[in-house]
Amino acid sequence: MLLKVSVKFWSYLADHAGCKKAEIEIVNGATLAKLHEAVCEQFPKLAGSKNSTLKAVGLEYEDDDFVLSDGDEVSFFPPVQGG
Amino acid sequence: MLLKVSVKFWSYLADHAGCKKAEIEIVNGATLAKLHEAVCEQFPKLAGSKNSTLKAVGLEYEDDDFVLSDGDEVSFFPPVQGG
Amino acid sequence: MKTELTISTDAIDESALAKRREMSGGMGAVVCFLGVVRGSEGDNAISAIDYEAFEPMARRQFELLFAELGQRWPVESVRLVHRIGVVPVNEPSLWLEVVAPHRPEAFDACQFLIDEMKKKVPIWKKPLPA
Amino acid sequence: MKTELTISTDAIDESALAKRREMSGGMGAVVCFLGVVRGSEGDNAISAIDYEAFEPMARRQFELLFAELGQRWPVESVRLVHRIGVVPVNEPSLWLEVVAPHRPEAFDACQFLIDEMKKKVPIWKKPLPA
Repeated sequence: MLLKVSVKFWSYLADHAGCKKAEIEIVNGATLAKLHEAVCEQFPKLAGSKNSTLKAVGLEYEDDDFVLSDGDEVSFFPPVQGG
Repeated sequence: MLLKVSVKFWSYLADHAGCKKAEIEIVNGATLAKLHEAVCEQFPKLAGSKNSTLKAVGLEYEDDDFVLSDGDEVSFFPPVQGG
Repeated sequence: MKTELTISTDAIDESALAKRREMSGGMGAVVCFLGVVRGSEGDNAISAIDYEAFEPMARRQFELLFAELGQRWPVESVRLVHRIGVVPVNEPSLWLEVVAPHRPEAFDACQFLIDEMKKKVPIWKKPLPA
Repeated sequence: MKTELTISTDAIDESALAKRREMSGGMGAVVCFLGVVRGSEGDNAISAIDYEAFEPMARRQFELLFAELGQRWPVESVRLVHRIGVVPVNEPSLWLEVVAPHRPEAFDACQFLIDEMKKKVPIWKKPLPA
């Protein structure tokens, strides 16, 4: 069985991905780390900034071991720079 | 020979002294410490706050070993409380 | 603790914000911070910074920081305005005010909020060349 | 470094002060502090504080502190207003602004100035009962 999640790219990650949002299908039980790997395979230019990429699900930061659910709205973004 | 100096009292030291300003005569070569003692003899109610009293000559803080000159304008005041 | 958060493309109106301040009789300290766009980024002259925000998450993260601040310090109010979109050089992108009983907690809380914001609130800068 | 010092019985006009701010393109941080008269001193309710200043010496001591501040931090401007005479509860007695390239020095310089002022500038408070 597959999960469907959406991934939004912010700031220069959108430039690197070439889009602002992608719909990704991934195996049931997949973690955020697993999703990140899958996304970097699909958008190879994102691999270079993989270690500095921050990840959120909905409006909350989540760790690599977060287990995804169907319909999750994931965001990938570079270090923040407000102020 | 005697020096003449003026001493101004600020904040509650003026209340304790009962006046805002005194003219004091003191021996030539006297230090600020010596003046402070003389002033406390003349205005005994100032003795209680002697240790916390700050002393300036003109617009500058000076130490107890400062040697006075004729005409010096000395100020005695309690710890400051601006802000 | 009262909080007020504004994320907007409008220019920051410092005087209007100051006039709307409310503080009770027990409050003795107000610390304000303005972050202003500088004329250069690294070695390059710029004309403005274009701020992008993931706004719902930015709001959520600000609210979490306000809650943490309110638990750590006896602050009466926090108001924060972050301008987004194109902010020209010499204009403020951030205005922040903390009202507290005494000076130390007002300064500490204000600096805490800026430090944490710069780690957690999803806003990004794109410098626009001069 | 530009400095501006006002010691006056007039109420502090924050908006007017903000409007007169000048800062060059290299400046990125403004920290303002307002010290406001609280409704109590110790356990006693008060209506106001009557501030007394030895004004020429206060000016001299502020100038010395400004000079020290300018040597320690790359600050572009410091403006300070101390209201004296009777300042009612909930009104500011002190307004202080530091403009600097970056945030850390702006906060450090501002706090330095307040700390040192409270040790060296000859101004005294007399609380007036409520």
